[in-house]
Amino acid sequence: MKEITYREAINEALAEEMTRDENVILMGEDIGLYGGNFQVTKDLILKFGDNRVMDTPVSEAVTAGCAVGAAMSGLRPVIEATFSDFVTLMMDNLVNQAAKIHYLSAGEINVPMVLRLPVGCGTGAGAQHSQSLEAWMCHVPGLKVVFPSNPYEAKGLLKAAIRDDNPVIFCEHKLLYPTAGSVPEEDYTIPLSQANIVKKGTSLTMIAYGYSVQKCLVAAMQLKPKGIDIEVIDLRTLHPLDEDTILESVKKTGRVIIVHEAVKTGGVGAEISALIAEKAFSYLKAPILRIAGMDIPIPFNKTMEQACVPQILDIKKAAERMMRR
Amino acid sequence: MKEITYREAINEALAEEMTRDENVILMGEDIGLYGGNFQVTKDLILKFGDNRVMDTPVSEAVTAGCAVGAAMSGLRPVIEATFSDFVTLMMDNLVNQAAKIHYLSAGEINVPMVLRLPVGCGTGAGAQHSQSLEAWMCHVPGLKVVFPSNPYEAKGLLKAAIRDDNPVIFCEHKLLYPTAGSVPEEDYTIPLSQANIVKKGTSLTMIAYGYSVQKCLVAAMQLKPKGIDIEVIDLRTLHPLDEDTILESVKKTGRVIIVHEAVKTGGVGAEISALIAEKAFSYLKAPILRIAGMDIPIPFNKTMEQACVPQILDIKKAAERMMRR
Amino acid sequence: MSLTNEKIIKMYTRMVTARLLEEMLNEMFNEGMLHGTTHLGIGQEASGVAPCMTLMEGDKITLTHRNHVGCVGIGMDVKKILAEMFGKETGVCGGYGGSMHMVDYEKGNMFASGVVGGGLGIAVGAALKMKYKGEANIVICFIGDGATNEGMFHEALNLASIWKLPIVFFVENNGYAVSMPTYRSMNLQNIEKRAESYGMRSIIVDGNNAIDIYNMTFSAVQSVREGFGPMFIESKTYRICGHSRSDTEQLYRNQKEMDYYLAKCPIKRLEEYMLKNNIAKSEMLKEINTQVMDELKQAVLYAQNSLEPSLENIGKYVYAK
Amino acid sequence: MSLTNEKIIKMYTRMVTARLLEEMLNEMFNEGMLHGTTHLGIGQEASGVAPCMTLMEGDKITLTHRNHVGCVGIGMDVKKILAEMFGKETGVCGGYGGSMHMVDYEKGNMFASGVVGGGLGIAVGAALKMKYKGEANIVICFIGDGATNEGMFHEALNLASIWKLPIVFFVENNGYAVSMPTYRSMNLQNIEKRAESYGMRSIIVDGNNAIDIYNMTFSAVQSVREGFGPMFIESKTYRICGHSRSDTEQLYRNQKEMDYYLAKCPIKRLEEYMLKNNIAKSEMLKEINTQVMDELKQAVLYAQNSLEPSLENIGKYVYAK
Ligand SMILES: Cc1ncc(C[n+]2csc(CCOP(=O)(O)OP(=O)(O)O)c2C)c(N)n1
Ligand SMILES: Cc1ncc(C[n+]2csc(CCOP(=O)(O)OP(=O)(O)O)c2C)c(N)n1
Ligand SMILES: [Mg+2]
Ligand SMILES: [Mg+2]
Repeated sequence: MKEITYREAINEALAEEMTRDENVILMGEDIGLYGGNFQVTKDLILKFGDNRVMDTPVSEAVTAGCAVGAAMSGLRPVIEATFSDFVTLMMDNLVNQAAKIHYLSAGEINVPMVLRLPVGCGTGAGAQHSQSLEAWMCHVPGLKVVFPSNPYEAKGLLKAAIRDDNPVIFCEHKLLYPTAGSVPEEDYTIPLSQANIVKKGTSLTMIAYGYSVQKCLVAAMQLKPKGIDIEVIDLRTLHPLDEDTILESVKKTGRVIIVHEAVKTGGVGAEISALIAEKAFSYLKAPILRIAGMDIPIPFNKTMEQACVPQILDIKKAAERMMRR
Repeated sequence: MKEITYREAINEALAEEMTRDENVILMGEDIGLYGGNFQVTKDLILKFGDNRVMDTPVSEAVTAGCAVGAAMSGLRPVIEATFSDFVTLMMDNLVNQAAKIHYLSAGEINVPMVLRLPVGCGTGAGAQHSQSLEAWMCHVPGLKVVFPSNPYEAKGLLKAAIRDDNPVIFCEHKLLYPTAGSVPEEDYTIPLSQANIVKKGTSLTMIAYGYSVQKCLVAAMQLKPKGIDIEVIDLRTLHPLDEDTILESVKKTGRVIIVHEAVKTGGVGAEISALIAEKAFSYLKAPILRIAGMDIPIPFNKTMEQACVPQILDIKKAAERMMRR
Repeated sequence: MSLTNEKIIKMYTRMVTARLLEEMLNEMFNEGMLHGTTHLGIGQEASGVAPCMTLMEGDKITLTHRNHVGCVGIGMDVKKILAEMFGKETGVCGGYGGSMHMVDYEKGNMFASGVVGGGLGIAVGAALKMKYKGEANIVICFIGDGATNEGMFHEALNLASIWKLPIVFFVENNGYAVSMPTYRSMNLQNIEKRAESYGMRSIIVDGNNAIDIYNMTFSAVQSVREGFGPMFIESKTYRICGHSRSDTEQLYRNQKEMDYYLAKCPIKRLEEYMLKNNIAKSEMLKEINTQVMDELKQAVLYAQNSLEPSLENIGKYVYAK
Repeated sequence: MSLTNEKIIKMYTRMVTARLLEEMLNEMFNEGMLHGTTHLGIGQEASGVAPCMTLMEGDKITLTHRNHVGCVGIGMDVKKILAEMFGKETGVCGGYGGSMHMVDYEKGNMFASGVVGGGLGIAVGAALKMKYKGEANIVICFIGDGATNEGMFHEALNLASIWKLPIVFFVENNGYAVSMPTYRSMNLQNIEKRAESYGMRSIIVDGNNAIDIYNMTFSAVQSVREGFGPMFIESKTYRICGHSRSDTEQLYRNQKEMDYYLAKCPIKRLEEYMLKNNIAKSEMLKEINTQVMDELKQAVLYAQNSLEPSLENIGKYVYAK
């Protein structure tokens, strides 16, 4: 094992997959010499050359479209959007092309591509550079959506995503990039659509993904002395969901809090809540809570920016309130 | 009162609002002489001229963007996408511009525009021309989303949408266009964010919108003789939701089935279910069910196309099952 | 690969196949035999077929909502095309796709996208793979005049140009995007002009003259194949039929214009050329027409007798395993 | 509205204000006094200010992520700009927007979009309203070289052209889109060429020469105002500072190139012009610099002393009432 950052973990996953399979290529804005907007692809152009690490013009739509066509032809393109907010410019190619071509060709054609999206707020970048839009993608059959919560997860999940034969949206939280964690020396992957119980517990189930997992873990640790024993599930893959792990945990604890940074209304938490309300209803001891982003654009002002997404204190309070019921 | 079709009701709403307010203009592909892809804007160009009914090139992105700019400047543009599937090409202008400008200008600038979207399957138009993508828009603070279920609703809601000072996504189900209903002779509007109980009932609450409301009503009528007395709620506005009407009904009946044609995972039904599971949990007598579109692209084959969205029989079966519990 | 008589006859046969197929589809729609909608390419047979005749094994094309002519042009099986129109399991998309999404990867048709401009990125990506792998193949990306007003057009041509990809953008300018005449949708005499924005070479061809299209596309394809970077071809043609099934009134154009183009029918013109240059006698042409008609009738029977896809498989192809 | 001495002095003052403001911002970021990120326009003061000087009451501009120079150019209050940088209630966006979204409708700045190309549609829509209402106003849409590779650029220019809208697309070609040099992002000598794709008139200006920019933009604006349809201006300039706060290494360019452009500093050049043509004496220029600096220091104090927006209002402006 070694300690590396989330950013490095992603960089390593890319490098190792590119070494393993010459069909893996990278495309995106400033991913070459510049190293990527968040320095995730640093030095890869030196290792693999500019025919495998390709700077694109500011043309998100065709970058996505080109990835679709290359993937249909047998390559395994991994593309980067500079901010997940610009997925708005790629939607047609993702939703109407990438997600549907396997189906429309009755299984003949695969579209093995990965779109890497830096997600989330906390950097003061304002309303157009801070959104968490992953819920849209989870509403699109044919797409897979992955969101790792730490370096180990990031590396293993990205490798699995690259090897997957479907279009995968790979979300990365910007605030996680500099955070470090242990990662094995040897090659490993983490299967998609398999959630992870990061902390066992009996009092209530917290379901989260990405950066929120870290916050839930801290909250859980801080609540332990108070006799609240929280089970924390890291979803890892948001679509298609690992229903079994979720439902089993809920059946055990009977209490659920779902946590994410994305806007509450219509977020991934809604789907998870609905899933539970349909399939584990009789096990529930309390209302299902969602602690999620406020229904507002992300404000620039720092205090407001922090206030509009769940912080550890919000999560703790919600858990305590729920246990008091 | 008079009998007109959903298509005519929308046409009348447009004509009346254009007569009332010269700031109302229309833009879209083939909306002029051609009368619109679904003939909704028929003859409006003859009445109002081509400076108010403007054919656009096949350029969805700038059509949306142009509407944003015109709306910021004081016009009230109503634009049409030929199929809601092409909203994929407008997402940036809707989400990153239209929805955020009022907020980013601290309330100084309004964006009073309407985007009309023909939604849904049943016409054999295939996977890229049959989707129901309204859930995406409900995940965007700053946008409003409306989906009328009959001619009366269509006319009153569209007029309200045009008079609203926010960007409104106005969904129209293609299969409703030729269906007729009673509409008052005189001017009227239906307030946004106000749901409508179309049928009172005590056994269970069905929550639906658009074409699905019609299906629920038939199901409810057919189940009445069996002693199942269904309350049918037409959401009308999907975002922001009328929480009160939903919660009150659920508190009364204790049973909920949510019906929509959009893909189940991450659909509007998830949000409604989550809302109820959080705020009316203790009133529930049964799991919250969602009867929704299958998690697949819409297939061309007619039998499959019908099978992949809820039909009256599916709704009835679900209600009967729920009542047997 | 010059234009041998044999090839001309093959091209002619495919153009006739496309025409008769589409006339048949039109009738079947009118009789309510088919579900959904369709966009016919009647009048555009030279534009759709001739470029395909210049291709070799491993080359690819991408098509649009108006794709039947191209499907026939690239040599797809009419039985499977018709079966797809009927939504049958034996169709090219197994019944999942329908008229707008005909695909046959092996035959070279990567995908037909019903989103205007939807094929542009795909075509660029396919060309990228060919260049990356050092293959001698090329892509022809078919689009309409209307599609050249989409943002994707701009981005795709620019990317293809700066990356020097082996791709030909073949624009079938048929005068209209639904009801919008090309001259109203852009402030330009020739769409070809747009290639200059990308530093891309371009030519204009008479889109109703199969021989010319073949020859000019052939040399364009050759130069692209040799690595000189992408090319742009504007093929000036005309849509004889309505835009789609629902385009009945056609108030946006007049009979005079239609008559003018009816007289320029690409099939008639190719027949005249073949007769004049002794490539075929009129009996042979008749024979071809008869044979094609027989084949199509067989194909309709095949389609009708094919099975519906099994409902059980409705979700089978959402994800690759 | 010819270029009077008074106007030149005003233009100079604004250019100096922009420069000193941005140098100050840069320092404050380095000292950790400011949250978020920013994109400075140091070196582009002529390009950003001169076009604004040609405008009259009711005209509008749209800006980009790199908008401070334009904000000063259009006459926005530096106090409110700085307050916005500090996220304060008194900021132009009430603290909701930040560096990338400066807006002041009354002053003429409709919106600054941080999405590259995000202002294009908005500008076109504003111009549509002016034409529809028969107003004598026009819009200047500022964008960068990188933005001309976005699909929106293509669609917006085409629409403006076929609708003959009163709009000037002013491209500040500063040589780079982040690390991507313009010559690598397109196969073109001059971006100006792209205007031809839309049948749009175009000119190239020396983006570091304020007088030239003013004069040429002024005549373009006049002709647009008179109803002759949109125009396109490519202003060749250079970004002296890094792309954004995080662009530190700048491996993508070399010192020689930077030195070349440093020597072409638009402010120095305007000073030389003013001195040579007796528009101002060097004492006056010094005086202006001192005054501007004072004003900016005051503005910083104002910003620092302003209140944070109230947390209660965090959701107040999501919807208009
Ligand atoms: C993105 C998108 N916008 C609108 C449509 C509706 N539509 C279908 S075909 C068409 C016209 C396309 O014109 P052109 O590219 O010239 O092709 P043609 O139909 O003439 O073959 C339009 C607007 C669509 N399918 N996709
Ligand atoms: C749609 C979109 N893509 C990518 C980015 C990230 N980004 C910010 S500025 C920039 C470069 C823009 O270049 P240009 O238009 O030349 O403007 P400049 O920065 O040179 O002023 C990029 C790629 C963005 N903000 N928006
Ligand atoms: Mg056309
Ligand atoms: Mg630039």
